Amino acid sequence: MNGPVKRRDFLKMMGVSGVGGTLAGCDLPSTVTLEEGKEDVVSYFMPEEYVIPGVGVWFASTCLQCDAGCGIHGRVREGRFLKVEGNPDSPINKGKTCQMGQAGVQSHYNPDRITQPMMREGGKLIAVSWEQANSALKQKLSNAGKKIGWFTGTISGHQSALITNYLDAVDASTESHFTHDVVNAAVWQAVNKDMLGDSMPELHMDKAALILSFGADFLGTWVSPVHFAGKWGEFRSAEAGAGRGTLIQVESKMTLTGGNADLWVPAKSGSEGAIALGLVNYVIKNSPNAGNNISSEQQNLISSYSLEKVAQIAGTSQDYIKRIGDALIKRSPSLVLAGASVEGHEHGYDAVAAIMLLNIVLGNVGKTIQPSNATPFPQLQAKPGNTRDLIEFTNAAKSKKFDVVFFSGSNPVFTAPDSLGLKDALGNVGFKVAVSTFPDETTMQADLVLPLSSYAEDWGTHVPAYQEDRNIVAVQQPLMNNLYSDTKGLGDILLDLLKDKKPDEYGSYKDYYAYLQDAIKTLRGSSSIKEPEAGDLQFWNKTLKTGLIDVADQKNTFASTISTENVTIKLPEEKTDSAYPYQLAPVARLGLYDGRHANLPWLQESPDQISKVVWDSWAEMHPNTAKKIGVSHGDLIEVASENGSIKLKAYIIKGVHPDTIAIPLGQGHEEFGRYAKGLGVNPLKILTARTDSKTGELAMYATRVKVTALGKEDVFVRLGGNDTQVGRKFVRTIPVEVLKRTEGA
Amino acid sequence: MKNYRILGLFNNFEEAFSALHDIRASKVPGVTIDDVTLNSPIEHPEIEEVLGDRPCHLPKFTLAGAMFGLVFGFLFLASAQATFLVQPQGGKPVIPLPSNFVLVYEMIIFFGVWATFFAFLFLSRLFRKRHNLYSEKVSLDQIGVIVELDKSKLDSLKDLFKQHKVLEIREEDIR
Amino acid sequence: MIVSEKDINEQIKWAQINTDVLRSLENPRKAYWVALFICFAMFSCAVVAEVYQYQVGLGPTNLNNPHMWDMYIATFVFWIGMSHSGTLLSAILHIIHADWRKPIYRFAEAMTTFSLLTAGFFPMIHLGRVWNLYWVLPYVSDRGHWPNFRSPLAWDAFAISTYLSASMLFLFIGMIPDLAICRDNTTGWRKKLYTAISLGWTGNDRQWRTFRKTYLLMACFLIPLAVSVHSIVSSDFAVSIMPGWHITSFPPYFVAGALYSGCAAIITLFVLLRYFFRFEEYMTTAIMEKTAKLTFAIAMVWTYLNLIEFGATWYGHNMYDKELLIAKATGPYAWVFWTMIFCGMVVPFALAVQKFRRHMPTMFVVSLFLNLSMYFERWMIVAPTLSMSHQSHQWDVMWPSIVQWAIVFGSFGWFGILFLIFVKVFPSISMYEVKEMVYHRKREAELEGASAATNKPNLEGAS
Amino acid sequence: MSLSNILNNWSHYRRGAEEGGHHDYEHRWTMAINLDKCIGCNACSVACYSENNLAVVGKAKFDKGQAMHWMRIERYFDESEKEFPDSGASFLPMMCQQCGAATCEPVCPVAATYHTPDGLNAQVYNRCIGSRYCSNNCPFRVRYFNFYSYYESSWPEPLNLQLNPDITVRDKGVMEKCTFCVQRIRVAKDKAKMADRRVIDGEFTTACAQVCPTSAIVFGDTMDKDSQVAKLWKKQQVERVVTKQNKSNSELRGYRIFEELNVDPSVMYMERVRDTEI
Amino acid sequence: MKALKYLLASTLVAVIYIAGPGQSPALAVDAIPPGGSHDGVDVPQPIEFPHDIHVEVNKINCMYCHTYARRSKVAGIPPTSKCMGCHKIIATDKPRIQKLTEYWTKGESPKWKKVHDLPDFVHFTHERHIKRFVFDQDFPVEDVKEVCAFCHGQVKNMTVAHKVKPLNMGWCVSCHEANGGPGDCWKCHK
Repeated sequence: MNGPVKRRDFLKMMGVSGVGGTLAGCDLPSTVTLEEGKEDVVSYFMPEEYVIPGVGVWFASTCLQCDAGCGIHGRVREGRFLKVEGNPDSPINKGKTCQMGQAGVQSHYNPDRITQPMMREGGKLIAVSWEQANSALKQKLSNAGKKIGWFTGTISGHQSALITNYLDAVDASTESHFTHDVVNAAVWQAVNKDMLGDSMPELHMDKAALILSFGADFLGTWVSPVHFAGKWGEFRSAEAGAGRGTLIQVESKMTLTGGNADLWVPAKSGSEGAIALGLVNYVIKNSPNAGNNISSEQQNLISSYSLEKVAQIAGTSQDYIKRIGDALIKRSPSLVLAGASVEGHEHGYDAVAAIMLLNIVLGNVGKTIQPSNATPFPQLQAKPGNTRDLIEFTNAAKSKKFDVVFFSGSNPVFTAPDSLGLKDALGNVGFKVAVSTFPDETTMQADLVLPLSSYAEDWGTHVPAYQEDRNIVAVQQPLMNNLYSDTKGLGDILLDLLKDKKPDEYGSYKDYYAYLQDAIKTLRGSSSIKEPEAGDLQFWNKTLKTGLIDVADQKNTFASTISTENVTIKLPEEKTDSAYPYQLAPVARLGLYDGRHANLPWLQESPDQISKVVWDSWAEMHPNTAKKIGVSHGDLIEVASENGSIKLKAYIIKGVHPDTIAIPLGQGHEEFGRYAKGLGVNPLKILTARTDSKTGELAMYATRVKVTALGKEDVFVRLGGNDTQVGRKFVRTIPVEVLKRTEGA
Repeated sequence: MKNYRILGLFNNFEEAFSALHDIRASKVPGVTIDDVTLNSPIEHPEIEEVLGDRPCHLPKFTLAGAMFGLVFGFLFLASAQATFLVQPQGGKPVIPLPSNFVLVYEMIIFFGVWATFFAFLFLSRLFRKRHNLYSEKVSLDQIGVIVELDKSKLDSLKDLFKQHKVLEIREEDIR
Repeated sequence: MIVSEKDINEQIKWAQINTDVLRSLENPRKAYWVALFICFAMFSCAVVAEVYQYQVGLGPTNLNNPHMWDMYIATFVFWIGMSHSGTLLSAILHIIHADWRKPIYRFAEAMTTFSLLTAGFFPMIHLGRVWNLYWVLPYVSDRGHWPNFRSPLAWDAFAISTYLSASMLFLFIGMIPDLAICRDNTTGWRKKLYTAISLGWTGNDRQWRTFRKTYLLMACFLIPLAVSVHSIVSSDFAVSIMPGWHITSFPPYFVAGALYSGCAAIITLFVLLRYFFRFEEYMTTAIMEKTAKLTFAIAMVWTYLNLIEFGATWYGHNMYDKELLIAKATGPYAWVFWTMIFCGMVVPFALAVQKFRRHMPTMFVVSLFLNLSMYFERWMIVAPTLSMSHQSHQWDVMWPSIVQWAIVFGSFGWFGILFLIFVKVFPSISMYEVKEMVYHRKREAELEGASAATNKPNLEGAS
Repeated sequence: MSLSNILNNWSHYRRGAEEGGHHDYEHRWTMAINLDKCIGCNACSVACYSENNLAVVGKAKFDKGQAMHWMRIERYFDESEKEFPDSGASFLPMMCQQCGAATCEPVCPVAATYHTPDGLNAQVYNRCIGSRYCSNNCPFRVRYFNFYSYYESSWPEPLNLQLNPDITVRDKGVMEKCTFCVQRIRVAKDKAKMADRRVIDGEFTTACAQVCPTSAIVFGDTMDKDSQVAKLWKKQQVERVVTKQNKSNSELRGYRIFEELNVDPSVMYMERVRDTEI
Repeated sequence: MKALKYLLASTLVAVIYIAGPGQSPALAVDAIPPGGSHDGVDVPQPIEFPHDIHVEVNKINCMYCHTYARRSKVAGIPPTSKCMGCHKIIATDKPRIQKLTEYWTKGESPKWKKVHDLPDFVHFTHERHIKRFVFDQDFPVEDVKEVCAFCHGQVKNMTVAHKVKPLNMGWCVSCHEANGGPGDCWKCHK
């Protein structure tokens, strides 16, 4: 019995007609709309028992809309993939999804997908057959020798392993695999690695009484948003161990998480490290329980950060800092997080380290911050995307290190700042191969475009970078047969490349599906699998049914004595620049994310959570700033840095620090299909390419800008006409004391 | 035997009425006021004094129509509401009195008006061919007195008309 | 100096009346054709817009989530309001024996019918799926479906059909004696037409007797009907729970507004007919004065009800109503609001001045202002109220689009077409009633002359 | 006989919502939304687009206010003891409240919107003639009108393959609104009836409740006393039909929006909590 | 007096009128089959499937082939594999079966034309009707064709299906009323 093959047959679409019931336009009485012999009805050829027309069946898979690795269930009816729901078995998302996950069906059915291979001829991409594409590729590859590179987004599982194997097979170093993502926590991970010895520790939010987050948008885009949102539900409930938790958010622009804070403190981006040190200072002075594993050198540094000084650096009121300090002393355990706005500076590493120091001093390590599980399959482990690879790749390309580069799952042409010079560098790459689903900016620069199947048509395994509670390998399986017969899965393309190089090792596999079945059989053989079923087939079937493989716990250990000895924290004096008086905050938002979802109409039409703007870009600024510049809500402004300028509309809101101009990521696509093209602007383009001094990550928040008013524009396209409730009590707010009385929080 | 019809056209109501007074006073024996039809461009306000009370049953029709509207209206609405497959209730009773009152009110008027109209057509004996004695002068400014009578009385009536300055006399045989 | 003047010269010969009025039916002048063409062109705009809207959907009208209704409904209310003129002048004044109505009620009644015919279009035009309009009618269906008798829109369907049939019958019955006159004085196709529709009227005493009763009963029906129709139209708003609509005083307010706009429209048409058809003998300045006084009185009623509404809102302490009132007076729609207040509450004081009342061009301009005010009033009720509701999140400011404008504009053309055809096919002055009026006036004068002393001034010298 | 029907059942036909109304409810689908858990992330809104074939109208029409989002997250910046933005924003998921005494129902001229024996406000698309009165009379403004025919513009091929076949795609001129995912209710009820049992709590839920990452939305049947939602309503002492809640503890968090308008909403919100001690 | 007569007369007319369309909800113990008829058009099918032979001669139950009817809203066209289950052996010489075998070897299913096609906004469900009229009434399942015939006519006498019932809303509603079916719009329209 080879069930899955038949099941894949079931994923074939039944008849094309009767797609969605429509209400006819000018319908006369119903007798007229009753038809006979007009519509086709096609039966299954040879269906599985459980297949019933008219009844939806759910298949487990893994969401690839971001890198969190949520488990999903896809609803399949008559061979059509219709809806995404969360997989309740998955420890990542526990049956929930975010809006990006929901919009997965649209990235599958997107009308702008690449349907066939394309090759550049005379400066234009021309549709070619797979044979032509393969022969051209083969020739280029054989000429390139080992000057071959792969440029991907965050990647893990067997696809990642195959890339490594391929690079091995052509004798290129693993350094030739670049993973790039604009939305990342690379600096935070580096600090964790250095200070705790575990780059992705488990964050037990539900156990925390207080979360102090420095710009970490953990409900929106940070690390594993759906997981944290689930934890948030527990954190906020009165039944939780520590009672209803309190969130304090310190950031320069109100993120979705900031919008949910009990106390939201505006602070300049880049000053968070100083605030953390100020808090460490305050806590040590005022709390008897504060840990004191701090070197004397650091002690000196810390003691120089008085609340007064800190408040001044942060551009906020001293009262706020004091309140935070008091809360930290009173509420325990707590959890202090650092997000993109902390990391995105030349001293980003130091600032994050200062924040981790605060955690250590508060004794959170071991309580709310716990060691994570190590995956027993290092070759499958996630290679988290970062921006250092983007810079390194640019430099490598500039020095003509690559003849052939494969791009997949990342759009560096869109995300790289102009000042980095990536576009020029790409000119030095002999042959650019884009393995892509959509005609994004990078794809349109490529010399060869290989049409990639959507995530709902492909096989794969994924190891989520952030895991808590359980240790899993997430499995991705097709929810539908290929919509376009010419598209191929990433695994299949990699396998084809490998078959060329190592025919004896990979030649026996018909396709990636066969390879994966074999690979999972191998995984089962290892001792690290929890509950391996009786036989291979049963295990395989169970894997497909649950959409994941349970891996035995294998906890990392934190460094035996967590000390900050080896971490030097150096925070620079604040610089002011009268020519460019404002900080630019390029903020990722849940929805369009870093821009990869700009071609999904649902997400374009889904308003930004804070500004409620749709289909557009905007620049958030504080009313005082707006008054100073002389713009009013909805006016057109020009935001200029040393490296270029963009024009967009001003959105005046108090939820931003007066020194900050916040512009969301995601829009400003020059390519990427009908829904993305020509909407809004891309703030990444005008970033100044500075890097974090320790990790080499791009300093995303270090760019300074000036703003000029350009006059009136039409009003925003946004949801709702009113920001206030005008005295109506739609959302009623009670103080936590009341909740304590009624529900004992 | 009333086998003759005669029309006398008068210049004004006074002259026509004085002729009619004479008829009433039985100046011409055998011709009574009930044989007289008065054609006029307007309705004279004191016409009853001259022609006597002649019955008009119109209001009864109107009342009947209105009452039908009332009873039928309410029963129609209530039964429709009660047999309706679904109930667009909005928290209101299935048979809501205020809105039914409004509609019944309209239906009273609707049926009342139409009943009146048809009664008018019926009672005023419209849709009949105008007889030959009809004079277009009546619609202009003259008053016509039509009398149905026996031929034998014709001459005496003509004389009576002439006494009252009749302008024109026409006659026809209606046997 | 107070000048009193006779409503009509009672010395006019009956034959003269026939000649004068029938003259207006003949030989349309060039101006008539130009006017008809303009009206037709206006109507064509509406047809084009409606065809477009039918094809595409209601999107191009700019309607949106809070603004589900706009100019279509406002115009509907406006035309329904206009229709109250005829009812007022003919039915009410008939019952109270105000005989000065007689020369002018005919065109007022025609206006009633034609405004209703125009108004009736708007609920249809504003529907999203107009092809299913018949679902509003209560017919027996095997689907077990009825219209929803709770809905004021269904009441509208009942009320309008009742009102339309009643007013058409009223107009038609009142016209039968005149049609007979036309029949007796025309030739060719007109003769055939009038012969057919005068239903064999000969003017005998039986017909007159029944006619009088019918006319009186119809008038009796029409008065409560007119009041109920506009109350029902007001229920479209008052029955809802929207702040700014859910107002107890809406029915009388709407009725007063309807009479107001009807009177204003009568003045407009009065001046036009008097000028174009040279009806100075019949549509005299004295009648104009009376009409203007009536209009002024109604204007004051309307003003009072308006102020009552504002006052009640202000002291009512209903948060929603109050903020809406403030927003209307100060928000983006304020200029409409204040224009309405000025034209509807201040301009009518011109009617209190006799000099103005007797000056036709002034009256024409004033009546246009009053009409404008009444249109704005309806629009203020519909659109700006919707811009603010209970749900403050959905507040919005919206202005109607060209499609709406075109259809509203075209509705005036449609009304114009109907009215222009009417005045050339039917006598726009009631001949037999003017004859009655002249007859009565003359008799009164004679009686007075007989009873009073001989030193009474010569009536003819008074003017 | 209709006449005898009217006479015999007169008192029944005269029952308003206060006396229990016309229906003997089979189910009473209700929701409870914990505003302290809601983070305003919009997942519910997009899930609703996905489940219910909602049209994407595009930038220009969104600007006109013609967007369709049965579930919208309203964001407010006030209602706090502290001055904004001290305690963040307030998020309010707003969808059709399936009122027990819905104001939209009595005003529809053709009864396209009516009350089902499940206590829902049904909107029957093929009966709707588009008078839009219901939307005007909805205090929550949660009814959305198809101002255009969106089939071709919103679902260019192959996007139309995503359309949920259990739900009609609405054409121009039709009003639509949240149905509490009636197609899911229907499937669950059919399933239960096929097995001769009642619907089990948690057997199914609406798209928004299912997706909600923080589980802020709870959906269920209050006729089933053991359901999660019934327990929440009971715990918060929120009663149906009344226009003012009479709670033994006035500090309980449950409330219904606009219940003072006597619309009897089926959605209970639980107050947002903010820590004012810090 | 006369007025009273008028009143009585008008009342009588009203009552007679109302008595007509009204129905009292009747609870049927046994099913009352829907009436009505419809003269359907002949719909050409890729293979002229002989229902009569299968039902009348071979006595095959409707739900043997239309097996989804009791489990799903659609009755379903049987998968090609089901046809071939018998016709690999039976009647392989007949031209219609040869046509079927051709499809089978190509690995395709025939493209049938829908005969009983409801508008897209009507969501009819077979399983509930089968449950109500067959299983709940202990109606012998082997005679299910009599229940199917309520809406599909006597298919046992047809080759390819032919529409003989109107299948419009009024027809559906009348049967629902007669048999106490749900009167809720949302049962079918959503």
